[in-house]
Amino acid sequence: MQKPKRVYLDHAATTPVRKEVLDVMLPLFSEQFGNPSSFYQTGQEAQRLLTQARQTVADCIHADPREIFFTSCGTESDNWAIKGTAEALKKKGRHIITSQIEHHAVLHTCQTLEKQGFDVTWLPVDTNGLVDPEAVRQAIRPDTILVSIMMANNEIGTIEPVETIGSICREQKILFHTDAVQAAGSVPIDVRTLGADMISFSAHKLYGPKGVGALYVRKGVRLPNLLDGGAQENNRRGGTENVAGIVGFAHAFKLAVSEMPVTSQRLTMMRNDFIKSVMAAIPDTRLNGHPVQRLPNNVNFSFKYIEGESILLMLDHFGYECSSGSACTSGSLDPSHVLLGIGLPHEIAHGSLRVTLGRETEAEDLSRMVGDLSKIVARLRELSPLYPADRQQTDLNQHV
Amino acid sequence: MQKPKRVYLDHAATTPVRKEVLDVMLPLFSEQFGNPSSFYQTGQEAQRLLTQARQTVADCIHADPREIFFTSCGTESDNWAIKGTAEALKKKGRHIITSQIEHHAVLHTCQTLEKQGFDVTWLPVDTNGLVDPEAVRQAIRPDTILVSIMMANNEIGTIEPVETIGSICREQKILFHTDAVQAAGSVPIDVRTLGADMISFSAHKLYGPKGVGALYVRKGVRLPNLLDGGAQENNRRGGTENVAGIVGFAHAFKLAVSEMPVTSQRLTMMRNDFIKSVMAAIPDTRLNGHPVQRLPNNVNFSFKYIEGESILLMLDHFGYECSSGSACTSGSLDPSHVLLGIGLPHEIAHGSLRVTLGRETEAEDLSRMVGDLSKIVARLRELSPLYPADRQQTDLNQHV
Amino acid sequence: MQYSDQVMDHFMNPRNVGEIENADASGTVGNAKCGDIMKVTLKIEDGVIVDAKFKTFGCGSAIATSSMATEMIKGKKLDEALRLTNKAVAEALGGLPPIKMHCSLLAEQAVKSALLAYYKEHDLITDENKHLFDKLDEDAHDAH
Amino acid sequence: MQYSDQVMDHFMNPRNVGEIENADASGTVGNAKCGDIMKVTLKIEDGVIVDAKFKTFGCGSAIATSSMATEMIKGKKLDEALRLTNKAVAEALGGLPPIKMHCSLLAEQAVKSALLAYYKEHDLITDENKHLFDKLDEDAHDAH
Ligand SMILES: Cc1ncc(COP(=O)(O)O)c(C=O)c1O
Ligand SMILES: Cc1ncc(COP(=O)(O)O)c(C=O)c1O
Repeated sequence: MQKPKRVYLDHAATTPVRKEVLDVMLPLFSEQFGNPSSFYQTGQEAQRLLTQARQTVADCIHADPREIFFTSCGTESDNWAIKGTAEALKKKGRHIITSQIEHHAVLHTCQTLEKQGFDVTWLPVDTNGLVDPEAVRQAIRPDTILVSIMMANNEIGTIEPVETIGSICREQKILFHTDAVQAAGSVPIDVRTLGADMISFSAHKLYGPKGVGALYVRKGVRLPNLLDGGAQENNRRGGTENVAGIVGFAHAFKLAVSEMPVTSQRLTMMRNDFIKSVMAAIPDTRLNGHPVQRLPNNVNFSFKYIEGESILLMLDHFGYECSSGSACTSGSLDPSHVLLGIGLPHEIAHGSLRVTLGRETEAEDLSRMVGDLSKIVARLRELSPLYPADRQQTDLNQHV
Repeated sequence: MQKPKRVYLDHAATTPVRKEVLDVMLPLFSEQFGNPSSFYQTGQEAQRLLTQARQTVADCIHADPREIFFTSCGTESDNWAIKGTAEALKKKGRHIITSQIEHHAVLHTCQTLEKQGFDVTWLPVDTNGLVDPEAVRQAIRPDTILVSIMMANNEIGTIEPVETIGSICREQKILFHTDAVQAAGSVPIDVRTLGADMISFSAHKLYGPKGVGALYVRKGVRLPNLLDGGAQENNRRGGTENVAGIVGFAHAFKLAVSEMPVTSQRLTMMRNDFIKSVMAAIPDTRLNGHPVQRLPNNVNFSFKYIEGESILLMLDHFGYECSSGSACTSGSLDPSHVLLGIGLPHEIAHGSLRVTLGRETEAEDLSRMVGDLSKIVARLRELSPLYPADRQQTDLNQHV
Repeated sequence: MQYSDQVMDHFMNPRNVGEIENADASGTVGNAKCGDIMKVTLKIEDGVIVDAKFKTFGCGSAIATSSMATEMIKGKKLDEALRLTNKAVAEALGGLPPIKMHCSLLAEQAVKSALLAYYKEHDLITDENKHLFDKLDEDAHDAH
Repeated sequence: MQYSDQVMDHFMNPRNVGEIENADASGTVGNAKCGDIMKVTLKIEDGVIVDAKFKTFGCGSAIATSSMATEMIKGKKLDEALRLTNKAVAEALGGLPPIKMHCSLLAEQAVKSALLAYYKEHDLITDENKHLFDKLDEDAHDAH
């Protein structure tokens, strides 16, 4: 049998490094390999590239380069922002507000703080995955030191009302952190209007390399180091700088921002077509996440009566690479906390499929996929003891 | 004027990525770019590479792959080992033992813990930079929870008696961490005899990429996460794995270990020749660090009456890239804590020069450098108000 | 997930899918909340399983082990079928990834549960065979 | 360190190196512990600096500013020389990296210190000029 063409549709998990980005990175491994802290030419050249990259990233979000600190990933940025604030302000208070659908990097960090005696309010979301800004306001207490709400969700793509939340935090003088790992490069970010004190980024979600991230820290925000060491990053994050990675990140971010209007429109149209076709072709299907306030590239379905891992496995067999919120995929016992967070019952959450488009995604791949996906769902439903034999085409959205 | 050939002699600061290493990394950026946590082929292929890299690193130090955790740098490894142990054992005790000549990643981490109420014993070293294992034993108290002594010093190259220190720690049932960032790839490491519970590594010191490191954590050692997040690294270090970097690191480490006997001998001979020639050519010169128990590639001199940054600057002008422990180089006010730690007076410490050889270093570059360096030192001494006009050739070692 | 070729074959082309009408025995284990359910139906003649069919809601390995388990018990005497273990099924499939071993328990349990019903109905439980049903009391998921 | 071409020129080819024998004025500031010392010697005729020489222990910018400062005061009247500032020296060198600005203070201080000795010796201190020596009481390193 001929190997099927591989169609990568998991851009929320990671993205390939763009060719233009790899090109700027390549000379920095073996030729211009200097340590930016070094005194001589090779080092100073690296320092210059680093300064330039910092300016580029700052420009992407309208920040001052002194507010940009490079890290090793989105996870480090989240940990630094949250644990650092907790350490800095623990004398002032020990209450943190976050949502029930944050990425594990925020979720588990807050749980660690809970174990250390912090009090965390886990705000619920509505069925579309939206945090209610008024709920944030009401949760604020005299001992609240931090609000952390993500800019866009990695599973269901819902874009949170972070500007409104930011202005509430400002008004109440509470620090506001937002995880923009999924949003960056896909939706515009302007720190001048956002009202966030800290923002997390990761390069590998926007066609940069893995192992590089950044934290925006608004001027004046006190944030103790997570990584103590040398004088790098203005004494705030030790460790020899990953120059190639940082330069690649900056270039990728810049390209993403400059192409955003075009890419975003293209992806949104493809996404909407795909959603419409799948909903029409496959009965008992639910679209998870907000119908319009969602990332341009994100699609998340639940197919009733079947389980997500088996959908992924068949899709993989046919060449489509996607992800699921099923427990079996992650090796845990519970399905995704995000899908449970939007109120899906376990059995529906198990049958979820996330399809995230990217720069290389082509419309014909998606339309071919609609056919394959219909067949796969039908086959698995035939196998399923839950599927009523006399099932007529119905709309799952009415049932959930 | 023709540009002078650049001779890179700062391999303790960072090393170029070896060609063989870059070759294995290259396909992992844009082609095999999968996220190892992903279910489908592209992801599982990344997972396979990761597993293999972990095995390779484990083999390099005779460990079990389950004891290897990849990090973003040596600094992260140091922070994780020390802060993690402090967190895990703070109920048992709050006393930590370390030396006065650790890298900033250990030094500043311990200082942070001091501010949080931990008690740190800063062991002195002798004039060669050696920690006395008996001093470690004597410093151990009922509330001691950790000993952290580096395997080899990054400035003066002294190799510490870590095996002896390790066995004392074992005997006293105290956790022992060693920073092997400089030692790895240059001296053999065998966890079966070393007696260390945690060991820090960094890729960019051994011809791997910047932004990758590892921490060895002996089986059974409880170490809370520094970076909470996804289930990566067996749930102990969140963040999408830097697959290209990790694979490059493993390959670089493996090559370094397999070539160690040859490289080590070659560098040691070149180093000794260089030291002898410089000491003969330039009066009032002191060799810092241990005369024989030192890294094969490390040379560290103090030239009396002159200041280190000006030496570096002239060397850079002539094409030689080295480093110094002078305060002016680092932008701080005090010269290197390591040089002060071995008892050098400030004015001698200011006049230090570190020359660290590497794979590409050629004997003729070094012999040419002896001549250039003599001229540079002579010129700067002529400029110096400290240099006695009637100075005869004397041996500075008698003075310090 | 690195599944063996046999797993993939039984997953992509599962044998014995369906439900036997007027089955002599039938058993259902698991629940949708945990993400896997298997229903097995058997046709039994003269103490021999002459046909077996399954329906499974679950992951790839749940489906593949269901398929393999039904294959393995067809033509077997009841007491032989009762000795089917999840390990044997996994082995017949060329192994399962460690975190997936628990899924294979589902098939073992479903077969046992169907046979238990049959034994009870036909009063076949004896002191010699009753221990074979012991494990059934545990939830498949507790056995991870 | 990104030094300007002028800095590099004055560092690699410093002007006025040495010590004037039987100098009319001489001043030394800094200390070896802090990593920089500058000694300046001046030849003064009719209230004009006719020659200036220096010796400096210190970093690249300390040496370059020493060289430039001695150039700048040669041929100047004493009270003009007294108005020499580290900023002017740095500017004449095409600027210095921010963390190196303090090094340029060394040259200003050394010149002032030499002139102060000369003014004292010749009783030239007046109410109008004494403020020019104010800064000398501070250690150059406190002025970072
Ligand atoms: C002994 C030692 N420890 C730790 C580090 C820190 O390593 P990294 O730059 O990878 O964080 C270095 C080098 O900078 C070092 O020489
Ligand atoms: C919303 C969100 N936050 C944080 C992360 C963590 O980023 P990284 O893998 O770079 O640590 C991810 C992706 O994994 C994410 O989607």
